[in-house]
Amino acid sequence: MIDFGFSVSPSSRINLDSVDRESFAALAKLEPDVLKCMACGSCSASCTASQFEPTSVRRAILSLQNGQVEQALDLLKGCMMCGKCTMVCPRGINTRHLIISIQKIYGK
Amino acid sequence: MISILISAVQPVTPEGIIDRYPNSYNHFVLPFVIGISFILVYLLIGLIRVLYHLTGEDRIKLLKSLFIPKTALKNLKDLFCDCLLHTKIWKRKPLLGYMHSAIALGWFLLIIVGHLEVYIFAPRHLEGITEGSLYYPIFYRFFIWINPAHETLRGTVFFFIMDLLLLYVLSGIGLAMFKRVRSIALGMRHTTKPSLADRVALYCLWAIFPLRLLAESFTADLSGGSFLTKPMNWMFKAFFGNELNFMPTWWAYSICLGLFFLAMPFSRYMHILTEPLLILMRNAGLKVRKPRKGFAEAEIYACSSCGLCIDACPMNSQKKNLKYSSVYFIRFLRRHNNRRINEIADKCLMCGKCAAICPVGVNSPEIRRVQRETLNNSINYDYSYLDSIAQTAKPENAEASAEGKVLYFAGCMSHLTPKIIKSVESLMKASGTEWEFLDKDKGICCGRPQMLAGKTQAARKAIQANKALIEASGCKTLLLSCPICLKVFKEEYGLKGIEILHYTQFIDRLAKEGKITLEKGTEAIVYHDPCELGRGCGIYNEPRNVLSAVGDLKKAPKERDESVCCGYSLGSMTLDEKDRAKIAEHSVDNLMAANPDCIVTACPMCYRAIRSKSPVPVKDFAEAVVENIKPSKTKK
Amino acid sequence: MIYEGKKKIWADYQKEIPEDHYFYVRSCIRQSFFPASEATFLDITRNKLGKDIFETKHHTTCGGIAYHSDAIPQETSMTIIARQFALMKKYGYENYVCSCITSFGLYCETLETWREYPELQQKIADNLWKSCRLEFAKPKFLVHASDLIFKYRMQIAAKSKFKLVNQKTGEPLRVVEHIGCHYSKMFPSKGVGGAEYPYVLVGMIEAWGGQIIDYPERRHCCGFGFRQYLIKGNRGYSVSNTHKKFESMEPYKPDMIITNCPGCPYFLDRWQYVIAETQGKTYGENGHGIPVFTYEEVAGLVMGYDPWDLGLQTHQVSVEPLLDKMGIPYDPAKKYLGRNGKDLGQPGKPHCLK
Amino acid sequence: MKNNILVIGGGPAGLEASANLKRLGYNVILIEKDKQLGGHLAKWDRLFPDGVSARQTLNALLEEVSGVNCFTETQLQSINVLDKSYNAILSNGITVLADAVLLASGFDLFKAEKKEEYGYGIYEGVITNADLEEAFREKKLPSKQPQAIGFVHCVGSRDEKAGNPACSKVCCATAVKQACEVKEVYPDADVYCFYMDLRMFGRHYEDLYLKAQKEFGIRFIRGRVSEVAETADGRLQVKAEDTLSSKPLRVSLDMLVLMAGMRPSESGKTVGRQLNLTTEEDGFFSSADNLLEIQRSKLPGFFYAGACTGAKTLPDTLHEARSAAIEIDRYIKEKFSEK
Repeated sequence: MIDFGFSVSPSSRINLDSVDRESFAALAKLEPDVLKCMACGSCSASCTASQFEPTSVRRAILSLQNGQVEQALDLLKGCMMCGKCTMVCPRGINTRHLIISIQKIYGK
Repeated sequence: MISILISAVQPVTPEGIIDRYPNSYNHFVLPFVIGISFILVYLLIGLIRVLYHLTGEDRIKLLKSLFIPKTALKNLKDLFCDCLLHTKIWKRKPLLGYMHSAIALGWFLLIIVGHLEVYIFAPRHLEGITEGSLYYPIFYRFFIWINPAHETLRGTVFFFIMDLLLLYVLSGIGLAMFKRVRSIALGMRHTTKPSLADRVALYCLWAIFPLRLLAESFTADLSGGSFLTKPMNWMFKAFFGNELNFMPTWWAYSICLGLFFLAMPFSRYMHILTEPLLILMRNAGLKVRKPRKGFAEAEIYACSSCGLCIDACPMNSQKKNLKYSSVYFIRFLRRHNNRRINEIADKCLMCGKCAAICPVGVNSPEIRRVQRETLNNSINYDYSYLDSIAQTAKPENAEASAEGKVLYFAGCMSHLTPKIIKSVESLMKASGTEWEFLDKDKGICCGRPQMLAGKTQAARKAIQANKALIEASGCKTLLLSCPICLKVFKEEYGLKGIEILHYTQFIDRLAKEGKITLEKGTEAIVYHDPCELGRGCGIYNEPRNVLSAVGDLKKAPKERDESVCCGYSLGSMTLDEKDRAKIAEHSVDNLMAANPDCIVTACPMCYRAIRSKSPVPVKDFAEAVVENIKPSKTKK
Repeated sequence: MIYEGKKKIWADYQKEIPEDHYFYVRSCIRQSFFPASEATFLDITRNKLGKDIFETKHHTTCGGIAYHSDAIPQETSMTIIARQFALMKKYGYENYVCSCITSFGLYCETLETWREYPELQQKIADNLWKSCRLEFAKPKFLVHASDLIFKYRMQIAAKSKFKLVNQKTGEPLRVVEHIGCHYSKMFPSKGVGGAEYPYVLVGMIEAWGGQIIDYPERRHCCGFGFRQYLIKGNRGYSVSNTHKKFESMEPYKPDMIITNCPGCPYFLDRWQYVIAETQGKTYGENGHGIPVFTYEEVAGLVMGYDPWDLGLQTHQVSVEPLLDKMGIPYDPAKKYLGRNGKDLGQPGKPHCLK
Repeated sequence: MKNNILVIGGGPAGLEASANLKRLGYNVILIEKDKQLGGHLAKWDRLFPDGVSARQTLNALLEEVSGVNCFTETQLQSINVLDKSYNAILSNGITVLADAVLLASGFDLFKAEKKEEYGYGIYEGVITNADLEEAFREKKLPSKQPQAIGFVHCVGSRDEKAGNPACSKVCCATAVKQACEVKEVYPDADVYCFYMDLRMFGRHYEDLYLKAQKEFGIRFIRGRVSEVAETADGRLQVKAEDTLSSKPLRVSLDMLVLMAGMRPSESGKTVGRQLNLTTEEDGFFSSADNLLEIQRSKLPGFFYAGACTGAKTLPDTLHEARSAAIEIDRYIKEKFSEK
């Protein structure tokens, strides 16, 4: 192998063909509310932890739908479970249970 | 107490009392002996199991508590009131209380007095197993022949007492039978479905005392009797003629007793024997550490499956949620049904009402929390962002003037209800209180929501960070507007030298100290007890003191420790929005029964929940107070 | 794939290409890297087909590379272009054919800009007069050299000695066509067949017996992207683009790639070597790469030119397997001999790419 | 004598207006260029938001026009403005002297093949909303279970390059409705909707959206499809940006449904040219006033109803048809009462 000082960089493209559908289906069974998100962002805006650490239920759901599991877990690891997102969610998503369910299904 | 009694009545050797059977044995005692032996061995093993699963620390704590006079006295009182008298049930449902005390106290006294009788009249039979000490006092009336010519006054008194006690028990049994048929008449809407063992034990229990009555009546002319047994004896004689008919009834009596004891460990009636242990452990200050072992096991077996918690549970405003009640949770724990255990553990609102009304005092929400812990505590989290905060917070940097200041911590939820924060701010101004606002810009969660989710480890991290900030502030009073925070601050923070106050307490104190003067309005107010404030921290009176000075305080049908959760508690992990809304409606219905002009509550969560369903204005506690502060003349 | 649907679109994007009399301008890159391609173009059109293609040594670069690399302002490049057009006029031509896609795109852009902003055109005309004393002119027809080969594709087919067919199996060769981005993406109507399904190379392949491959990333850039390559720090981006294209065409097992742009054959060819050396991956058969050709080279092969006269020895990816497939005879010994028969010396062999 | 009213266009607007004008006592002449009445409604299967049958809805409209002079397969040959009325020569040779004319020429669906990058007419699996409705209606959906199906919103709408900067109003709800219907047929398929904004403005539309998410698990991706290509195994490779995560996205589908938007109808344009009717930038006819006189044109006695003045939902179209009837009645009474 020759070092040219540059090389092929990994693609950042989302490939929906390779998303782990089984895990997501298991998640939707455990907490069906995951399907209800309409990406309004209220959760991230009110989040207690997001003042310190990038934390967003909205983006975590999206990441899982896009097959970016690591990113989803990263977006939830700082969650303090305070429940503000549950209170502000206009679709009434049970975000606390959703977060725990995501961590249980996808976490190591 | 019993020993005093015994010493007062010295044993005698009465002449007219003769064992009808020289070796004091008859085959019919066998079922009973088998049953009682089984239950005693089972109890012993169970006790060892429970003690074994306790941590070493807890075991020592338990042992010590037995010798601390204050705890020992409390133990005695609780044992008598809870196990025998059933005062808790009396308070809520007198008829049900009478039923329980009739059976429990009546039976207990029958045993004690029976033994006393044997001790006085046939002391030899208490001397050892070989003398029949296991069964003799129970079947005393069978083995003895009393010469009517020698009947003493003392004997007659005992006959009378024993018949009276039997009648007492029978009245309880009668009520129990009636309850089975018409439970609603005794004030219970829902009751549990008994299992097979429950049924066996139940029917045996029902049969034991009528059979005892029959058996003792058959032998009443030989062994003596009183107003109950004697007339029955005459009647039987008149009908049956042959006095040897009494054998089948004694057999039946013994079999029922034996069966009852055999079925007991597998039935709800195990609570009779477990409750005393639970009382001792609880009074020793033990806590649930594992959901199925040690203290929790004692709680599980102490559950009487009475089902009082079914009606109490706020989730049951919808029929479909009946299955999530504590009684079923405990039942599944006993049966090791893990799927259902987790489902129920996660669903619960943790409002604590079931524990508050439980006659046995089983704190099932705590078991549920620990059950959640077993699954959720190991979930990854990363609060490393809190480290720098905790490190920079240094007590030595605090201003000296801070000591006299009040430190206000609004908490996450209060930040969603700015009205509460605004009201607290106005209150501070009006009362001239010097204060600091800890989480004005960036707040850290108090840790209670993590605890409720079973993420105890994570909670500790948040607690640590907040604790460092509070200690670094130098303030000696911590003021909270959120009861969720209050509970965890009180129980888990260990803030030494810092007084933790909920704003209901603080305002009550300000009013009492004259720092604010309240103006009594004409509004009819009903106060909603937030779960975490009332049942969680025992604060019922302070808010009521203040509110009655502010308006016309009405009573809701269910209030104080029976208050109905608003439904939005962070305790529940899996209740969905629709179910929560239904509970909120139910909670509001209860409050609206008082026909108030406005509802006041003292929790940001309840405030939001009730406001969404209430037909009348809903006010936060501080808001209601601030609206009614008389402007001070001395200040601008 | 519904072929009729494509035909419909092609029918919408017909481009008028005059038969004869062109003023020809070369490409900076091509005359450096593929000089034989332009030579072949002139040989085919002038000598084989007898067309009037005029070329003057006075023409210069169009300034495109400098323009797209932000090195010169637009007005400068426009004045350069105006000079080229003026030369065309001076030599009595009104049809302009350029060898370079970058130039073609820039000419189109410039002509459109002049049409939209006549005052700018006037200014450029003044600049031209001031600087060169040349009379401002615009071509009547502007075509790219590939348009012209497209136009002559049937005439070439009629004179062909070989077809784009696997001699052994009789199957048509599987050909990937790659169109330079600036050919029709900016002005779809200026390209044969439009921007989505350009027909210019497809027409040649079909006429010469090959089978076209429609792979998902066919629209993707070759990876050159001017400053993406010109600045070394960006080259990873450039090669990643190419990598994506090859990954996408791989399942179709293409036999060859045909291009109509100066940069594309260079990058599609050379980056195969870089990908092989950094990723250990090759895309052709048996560890070979996929050979990449200009349209003139393909026309030359079809017409029976000697492969080494077409300059195929300068390719990174070896062309021999394809020549074998098509049944084109070649003398391996002459591969690295110059036109005068002198040994040019042999390049080093890559580690990975055969 | 009854006044003659000429209604051009036999779609929902024309039918509803004719029925109401007839009821008001006018002699209505309805012309329709197609073989059958009903316009696009006749080609649809079910209607959002409740999924009622288009056929039944159309039948209800048709019942009301019995007694109206309907000429199908008839177009307007020429039309002249006379002093007080219009002289129209129809393609069937009949001449109508109309006291008022109502133009209900509706819309044409955007020609999806114009969005070349989507490959309509080139890739097998790419169809339009109308094709899907036809497949539902004729029960001709492919029997082979597709693994994944996509819906592209705003095809030929909100797209200046496609010549229509405006929103076509009905596509979002239609796409969500069709996504649910498709999922009902193929429960195991993954269904994606590529949208830019979800414009679920009407009553029950949002419920439809929630149902699509919660009950049908339809994935909504915020981003316009940029290009479609065919993969080696004959599937469709679709590229878009997931704008909510700012990342390019790729997915392989078996069926891609293009939600073709509304363009002014060609037949309407022909009428417009004859009378020099003004149009707005979007190509639809301009009303006398966009708030108060939507049904009126700048020509006295010439009225509009329905989608000829811009994209409309079916209920909107029917409302306009009724208002147009009232407007025409008012016009006739004012103009001809002094007679």
